[in-house]
Amino acid sequence: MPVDYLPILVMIAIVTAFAVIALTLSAMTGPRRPNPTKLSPYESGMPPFGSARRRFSIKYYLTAVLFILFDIEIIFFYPWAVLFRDLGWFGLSAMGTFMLVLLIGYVYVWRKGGFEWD
Amino acid sequence: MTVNHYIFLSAILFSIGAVGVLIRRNPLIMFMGIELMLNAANLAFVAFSRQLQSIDGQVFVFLILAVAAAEVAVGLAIIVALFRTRQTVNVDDVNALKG
Amino acid sequence: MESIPFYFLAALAVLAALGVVVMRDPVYSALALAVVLTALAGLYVLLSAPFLAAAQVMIYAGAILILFVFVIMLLSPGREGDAPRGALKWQRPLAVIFGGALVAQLALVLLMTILPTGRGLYTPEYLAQIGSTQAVGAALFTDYLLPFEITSLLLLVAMVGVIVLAKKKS
Amino acid sequence: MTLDPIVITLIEAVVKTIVVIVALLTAFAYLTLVERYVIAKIQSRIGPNRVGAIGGIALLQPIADAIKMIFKEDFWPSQADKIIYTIAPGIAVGTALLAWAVMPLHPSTEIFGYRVDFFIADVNIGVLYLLAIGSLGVYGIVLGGWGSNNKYSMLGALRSTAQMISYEVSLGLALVGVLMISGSLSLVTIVEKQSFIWNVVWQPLGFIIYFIAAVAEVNRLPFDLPEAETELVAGYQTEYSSLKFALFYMAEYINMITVSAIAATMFLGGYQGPFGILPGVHWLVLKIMFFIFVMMWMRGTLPRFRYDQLMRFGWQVLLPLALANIFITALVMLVVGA
Repeated sequence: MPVDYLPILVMIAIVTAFAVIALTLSAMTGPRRPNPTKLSPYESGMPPFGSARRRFSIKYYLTAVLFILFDIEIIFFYPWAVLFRDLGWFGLSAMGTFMLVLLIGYVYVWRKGGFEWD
Repeated sequence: MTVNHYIFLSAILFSIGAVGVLIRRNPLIMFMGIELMLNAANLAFVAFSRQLQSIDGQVFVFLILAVAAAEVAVGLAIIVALFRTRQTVNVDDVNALKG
Repeated sequence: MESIPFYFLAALAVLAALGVVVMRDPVYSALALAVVLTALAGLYVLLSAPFLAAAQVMIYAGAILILFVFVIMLLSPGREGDAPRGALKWQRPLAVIFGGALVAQLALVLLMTILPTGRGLYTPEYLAQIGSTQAVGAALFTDYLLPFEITSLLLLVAMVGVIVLAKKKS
Repeated sequence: MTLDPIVITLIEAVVKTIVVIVALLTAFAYLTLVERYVIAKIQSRIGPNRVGAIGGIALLQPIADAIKMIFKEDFWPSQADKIIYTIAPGIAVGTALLAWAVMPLHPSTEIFGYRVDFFIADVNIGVLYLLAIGSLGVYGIVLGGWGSNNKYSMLGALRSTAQMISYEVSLGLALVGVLMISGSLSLVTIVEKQSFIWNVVWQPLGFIIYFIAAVAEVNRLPFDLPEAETELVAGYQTEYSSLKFALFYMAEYINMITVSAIAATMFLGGYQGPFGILPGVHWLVLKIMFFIFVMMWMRGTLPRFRYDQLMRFGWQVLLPLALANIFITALVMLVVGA
């Protein structure tokens, strides 16, 4: 029932208010003495060079993609798990087939070095 | 709230997504516009699922989520590959296939 | 009691959707899209589909959009260039007119048709009783078994495709 | 005069939320102190013993820390994206707190003829709700790193995100075994079903996988690569100061409490005592404290993983193990059930 979720909405409102108050309080209290050195990006005392928004390794992207594909797998597992007692052997074989196909992909990614960080 | 409210909201979101695809030149944002359209369709599915008192609409949305994930994974891979060879992400500069 | 959350979430979704389209910086667009997706999840809860709401937040906002953010950071495209050139000059105003026409047309169709009311098994009360996860699962493993199995093939193809595209030595 | 049931629900929700948030913030404040003592003991030091010390224990230290944090200078680095830089800590702490909306804390009881439930909401997608909120937690970190526009922050945020999403897969799969046994996603139902035997008895492997993934998920040693101070200074928090820094810190500790509470709820019977003895919130707190102590102990004794080892461990060891656990559970359930 949607009413069951009303308390969560209330909690979202209160938590948002808490975050906003904390961030405003933080901006209002305390001294404010900026100077160029303080405001420059911290680079262990060296003068900062270049932008931090440089392109980075494609490995991070690859990890995120693999995460999405396996996340889908998790979301398929959940309804299966709660129904498992009713589905029985049929459920196991249905999910087994699903997993077997994905396992081919998993092995492929492994063999192609998709999990390696060198 | 009748189903019409939800469908109308879905129509508005769909149109915003479509306009986004047409007016932006950054393929990432165009892609986000497509996602917006996809989600608008999902909302319509769920609304009709309640209206028709049938679970099929919800199952459809569930499967669409999986399809969307696969689509985004490959689509973004193409954008990344494109950027690596062309050093640009402005779609107007990507016209190698133009006749 | 459904109307207050509905109008709130609907307004949030539309405003954030406009944000996706008009923001200059792709990171802000992605954030706005996250808000749209979360608002839609809230609407799914209102429509007695909490399982989809959770799946939506988990997969869309928590995974797909993170990938978008990663790609934005990977490419650092920054703000996008000038308005379209040449033949595409009229595209923007035309697109906005087209969008307005699309909404008007859909609204007209909605006003002219009377949508059927179902007499199916899955009323909101029944869904709340058995749980929407169980309901979706039951349908998925009976009527929709074939699409379910085919989804694994789709994911396999996506995995292979991504590795092939990303691993290419330039 | 009778109140509308919706209004009663609203008032109840407001009261419970405020109680839970205050409890979590207090727990966070004192955990920082406890952690300093535990680490000090492991390293044969004394630990904080100045502020409001009673018997060598500085009871007022967390309050002093809080006052210090509030009155520190709060600045925006010149290169930072001001808006994203500011909202990132808010998102981090918000998502950390929201997980507690579905946590069952105590059995429902009658007080003055009025039924009181000791959870904010009992929804029939509870476990998925936790995962969904957990997956949003990544935003705080990734936006913090991006918004700071600092090389250390950026790299720390990326590493952190990649690590968290890698272990989220095993984390989600480790819980599937419990769901198969309970047949429900509602946390209240899952806890109630453990009144005699805890799930850990049937799911020892799932429990271990969950705990390892959870430690990685909250970026604690030996998985604290994102802020490996020798390489990345303070990771995504490098540019943060004042209360914004405190909010990130708060989010980290609350996440620690949350994953411990989930472990206790899913595997160790939540508020249930052993063999149904005196169920109540004290059992839940004890179990949470146990897990947190183990995490502190690990921080004091274990060396840090290398990043490639960490990622490989998540994908090539933990993930296959989690999948194997599901299929073993399925087979055992079918064979025993038949």
